[in-house]
Amino acid sequence: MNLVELFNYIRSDPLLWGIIAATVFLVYVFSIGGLSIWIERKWAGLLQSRLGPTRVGPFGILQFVADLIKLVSKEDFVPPDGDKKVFKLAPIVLVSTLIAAGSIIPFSPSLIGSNVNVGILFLIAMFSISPIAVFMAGWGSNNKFSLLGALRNIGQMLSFEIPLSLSIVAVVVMVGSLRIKEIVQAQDQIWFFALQPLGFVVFLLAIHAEAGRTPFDMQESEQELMGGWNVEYSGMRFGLTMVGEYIHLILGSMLVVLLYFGGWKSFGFLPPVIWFIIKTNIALVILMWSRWAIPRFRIDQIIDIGWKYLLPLSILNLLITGALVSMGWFSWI
Amino acid sequence: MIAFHFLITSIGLVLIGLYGVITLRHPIKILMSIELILNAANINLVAFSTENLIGQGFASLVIAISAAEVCVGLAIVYNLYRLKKDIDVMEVNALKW
Amino acid sequence: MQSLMLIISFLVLISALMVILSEDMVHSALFLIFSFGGVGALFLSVGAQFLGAIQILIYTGAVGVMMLLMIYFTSKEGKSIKREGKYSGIVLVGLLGFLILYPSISITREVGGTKGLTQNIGRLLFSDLLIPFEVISIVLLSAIIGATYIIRREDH
Amino acid sequence: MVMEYAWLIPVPLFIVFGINILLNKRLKNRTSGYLATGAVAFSFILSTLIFISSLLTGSKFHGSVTWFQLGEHVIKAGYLIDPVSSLMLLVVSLVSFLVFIYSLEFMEDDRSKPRFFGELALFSGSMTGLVLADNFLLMFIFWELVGLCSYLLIGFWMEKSEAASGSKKAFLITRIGDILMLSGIMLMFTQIGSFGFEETFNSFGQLSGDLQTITLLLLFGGAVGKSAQLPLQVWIPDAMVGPTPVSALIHAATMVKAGVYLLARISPLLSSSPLVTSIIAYFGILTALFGAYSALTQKDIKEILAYSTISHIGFMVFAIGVMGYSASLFHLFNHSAFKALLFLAAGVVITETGKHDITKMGNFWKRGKLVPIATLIGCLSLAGIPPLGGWFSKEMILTATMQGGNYILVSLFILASFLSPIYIFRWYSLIFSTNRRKKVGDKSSGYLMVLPIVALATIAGLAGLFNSSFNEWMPWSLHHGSHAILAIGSTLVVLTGFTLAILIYHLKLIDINRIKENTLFEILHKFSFNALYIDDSYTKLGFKAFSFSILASKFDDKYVDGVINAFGAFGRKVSSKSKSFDDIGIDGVVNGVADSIKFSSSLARKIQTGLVRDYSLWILIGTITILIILKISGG
Repeated sequence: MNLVELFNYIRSDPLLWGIIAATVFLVYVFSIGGLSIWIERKWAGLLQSRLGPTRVGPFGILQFVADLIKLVSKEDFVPPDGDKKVFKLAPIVLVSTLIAAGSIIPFSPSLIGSNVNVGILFLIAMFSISPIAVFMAGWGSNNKFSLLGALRNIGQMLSFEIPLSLSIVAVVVMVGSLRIKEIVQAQDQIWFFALQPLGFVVFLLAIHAEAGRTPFDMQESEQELMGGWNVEYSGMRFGLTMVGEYIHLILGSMLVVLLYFGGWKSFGFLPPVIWFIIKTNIALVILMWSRWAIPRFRIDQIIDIGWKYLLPLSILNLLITGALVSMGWFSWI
Repeated sequence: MIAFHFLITSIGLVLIGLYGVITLRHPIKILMSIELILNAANINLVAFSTENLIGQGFASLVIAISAAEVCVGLAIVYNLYRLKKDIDVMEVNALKW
Repeated sequence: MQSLMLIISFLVLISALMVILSEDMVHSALFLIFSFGGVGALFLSVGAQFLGAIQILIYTGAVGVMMLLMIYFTSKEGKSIKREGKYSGIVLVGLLGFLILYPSISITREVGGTKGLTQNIGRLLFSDLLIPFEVISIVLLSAIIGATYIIRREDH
Repeated sequence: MVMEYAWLIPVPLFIVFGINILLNKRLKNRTSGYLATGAVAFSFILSTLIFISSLLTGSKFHGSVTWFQLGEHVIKAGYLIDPVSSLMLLVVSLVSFLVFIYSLEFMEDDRSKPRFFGELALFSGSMTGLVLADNFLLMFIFWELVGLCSYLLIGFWMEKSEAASGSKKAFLITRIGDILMLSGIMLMFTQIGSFGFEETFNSFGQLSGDLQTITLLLLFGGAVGKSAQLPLQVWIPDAMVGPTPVSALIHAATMVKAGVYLLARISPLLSSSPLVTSIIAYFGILTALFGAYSALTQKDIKEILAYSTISHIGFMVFAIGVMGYSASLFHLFNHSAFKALLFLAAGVVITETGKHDITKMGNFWKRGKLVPIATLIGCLSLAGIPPLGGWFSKEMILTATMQGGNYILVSLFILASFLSPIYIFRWYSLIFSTNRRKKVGDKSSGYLMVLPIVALATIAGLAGLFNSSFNEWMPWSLHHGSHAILAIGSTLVVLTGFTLAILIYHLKLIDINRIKENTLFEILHKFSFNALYIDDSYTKLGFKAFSFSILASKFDDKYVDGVINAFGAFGRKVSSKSKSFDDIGIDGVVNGVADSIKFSSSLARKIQTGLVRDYSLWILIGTITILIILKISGG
């Protein structure tokens, strides 16, 4: 069996192919995740007129490796009064569902883990599991701050999942397919952020809140919850929770690119994959920006934003899109 | 794929759910058991919709209904908890309190 | 695929059993969520992709989370009250199981075969099942209103 | 063509309803009224244009779109403009318009004005929708909406218990008719496969005779409920607790006219069934007699008008029963004008005096002449005094009756029209007559309340001029003038009644109390005052006899107790002979029976825990049992 045959065999088995895609995604995410920690710190330094990490490697780019080594070598502490099994399982559930969600992301027309028919619906479904993982972490820690952080996380996720889904549905209605690949291909002539400005704004805010980034990071607000639902974690488990958050963020910025900025659609001179990664990173940096630019909201304000503003706006957006689609305005897509 | 193992799964879920409904005393657990029964029904609906998709359509309706049921059921449980603190379905046999 | 699905069914049944047997409410809710996910995988294995995704989205994402929240709110100590009538229940349920399992052994038809794609389900819901669909939307609305009405605080 | 835009008529009203209900408290009270009035003004103008264009061209218009598909049946929704519907549109929107203007002032101090105007707008909107509908299903939907609105509006002051119960009564009783009508429509749909009027009219003849009769009777049942015909008239007097503009709207434009409109709509079907038409005629004339008779002695200012409405709707239904469709519609038109007028005038009286009992009123003539004169015109028209509209329409009905040649109906009709001037002039004299020295209130009503009354008086006064052109314009022609003697005779009868009423109530030349002393008249008076005791007997029959527990307790008291007492007596006799036998034997048996029942019931009671959980256990056990039985029996 030569390599081509092996590849074709793997390609023909959805299960194996999915596993491989997830692994590739995992590797990608770990590297980009590490990189994005560095980017974030540098970016934050830039915004706050300081240098950020400088010691390890050129421009401190290897800082995350040092962090990783530190995390791995730390004691794996499990709170003795907590629910140990649940506590240990939580980061795994969190990361594995998000990795599974990542397996359907198309990096280029040919580089897709699994081009499933339900596409983006699957992604939303996988996103919806992460509150459970967070609850498990908070509950298992047997720490009231963890639990409060977890509850806030759940409340926030539940309130922002609906506007998020509805703004995605508006795009889906326009394209007529749930497959992310087809959504990207539909953006041949024009990127959707121009056709869906309202939906884009709602989506951006909602994905922000979903990923739990400042200004929506009530779940881990250091000043009152000492770090939130993952406060009891240490060592590699803490690393996993952080990775989970970063995957969430990266998936979010990927979605922004895929749904509204033409995915891998390029201007020519570079291969589509590179374009996609570049765009994702730009989106990532923009998402990170708000952490240093905008102060944190109160939890009730966050919930208000979700239910009283984003939800009606997303419904309005969906209605408008539906009306325009039924009038045939987007038949050229 | 052979129908049998779907049948076994759904029968198993029904039996477990029924056992839970008749033996458990915590209302949330009873709700969980009911969910198991609904899931069992869904498995059959989905697995046997071989000629057309009506079964799958109905299964999606069942999912919607069960979401509504859980929503109302948990609200009632919460109210119960506020009123009695001690939730045990054996104590809740008055129609109105 | 077949063997994988057998394993998943087995896990679903085991975790369903654990839902009933587990003393810890949170554990049983987590087992419940796991069995929901397993059922979703079963759906996917017969080609019901839409239902699989919806199962995970609604059951694990919404129902499971609501269960967890309510367990947190109502039973802080997380322990459930003991079962009663364990053995007679087993006898009764076992009897019923025997009675329905017995005729279903002889069923040998194939399952799956139709593609439960989102488009097809959508067409179905808006044509043949239109009236149930609309009715259910009203049911959902009234459930939301009913739940908020039930759960509201009198003193506010 | 203005007719193509007819579907726009109800739209602004529905929009206003939505705005008023959704923005309820945020809307300024005044704004809500102006919004609703603006919407109804739009409807009124559009209806007038449609009416004029229909009058000039005599053409019909039918627009429809596919509504939904049910199996192989394509259900269409659309609107139909022909002389009948354009006339009804005009009547509805005109009366609504005036009533809305009137309500602006009448409801000025009410807190929940937005709700009132919203519901009022929905009421008018649904009625215009009902009129526009081109098929039975759409009509039924609007029909139900009209019922709902009447429920909401009668119970508008829901803090009052009688308002709440009155609205419930109206809703429930009209529901009886609605169910009959729905079953009629469904019966027709199963046979014909279409709801549309035109298709139905075309293929109705293919049905078997019995089926035709049943269907028509069911549809008539709907009209009976909605139009408050005998025996479902009992909700109307109780509906008087609603605000007066609502009563005006219910009686003049919307609710009760719907039944007559339905009958006029299905007139092509009715013509084919002489049995049904004669039933309708008898029902109508009996209702007319009943209403007029009951109106004679009422004391509530609005209830008299309510019974009068029952009577006049009876006339209209009767006219349809004798195939005088155009007469019926002309009477409907006149009735809308004068009844709205009288109700609005009653509203003025009620606001100014704060009283409802007309025996405590009087001297109202002093309060400015405009309202009394306008009311007088309305009363004259109602009484059927020439040359006002009411006279012409009654003559048309009479002509139609004569063509039928049934002299029982003719005489009943003349009797009923003899009674109308009496009750209405009793009403008028007791309120307005200067011979009654009563104090009048010091509140006065503004021009917004007076203007609609004057406008309606003008219409009621001039309506008679159009009787012949009306007759020609309607799709059914009625041959005139072959019964001049009878016409004069009936007019004389009406004038006699009029004179009698004036003599008794205004000039007081005949003492009413002396008449009352006569036993016969006393009984008649009692029956009239209690509306033939129909309502009371419904209450007694309907709510007591059908209550199973009361029946059971009566049975228990009379028969079971009787048997037991008999046993007791027997036991006493036996015990007097042999006490010891009694102690051991009879008591033992009795106690034994009691104990065994106690024991078995205590066993049975254990099943009834009230826990769903236990019931599910029993369900499980039952399922297992059934399955075992099936297995054993080889199923």
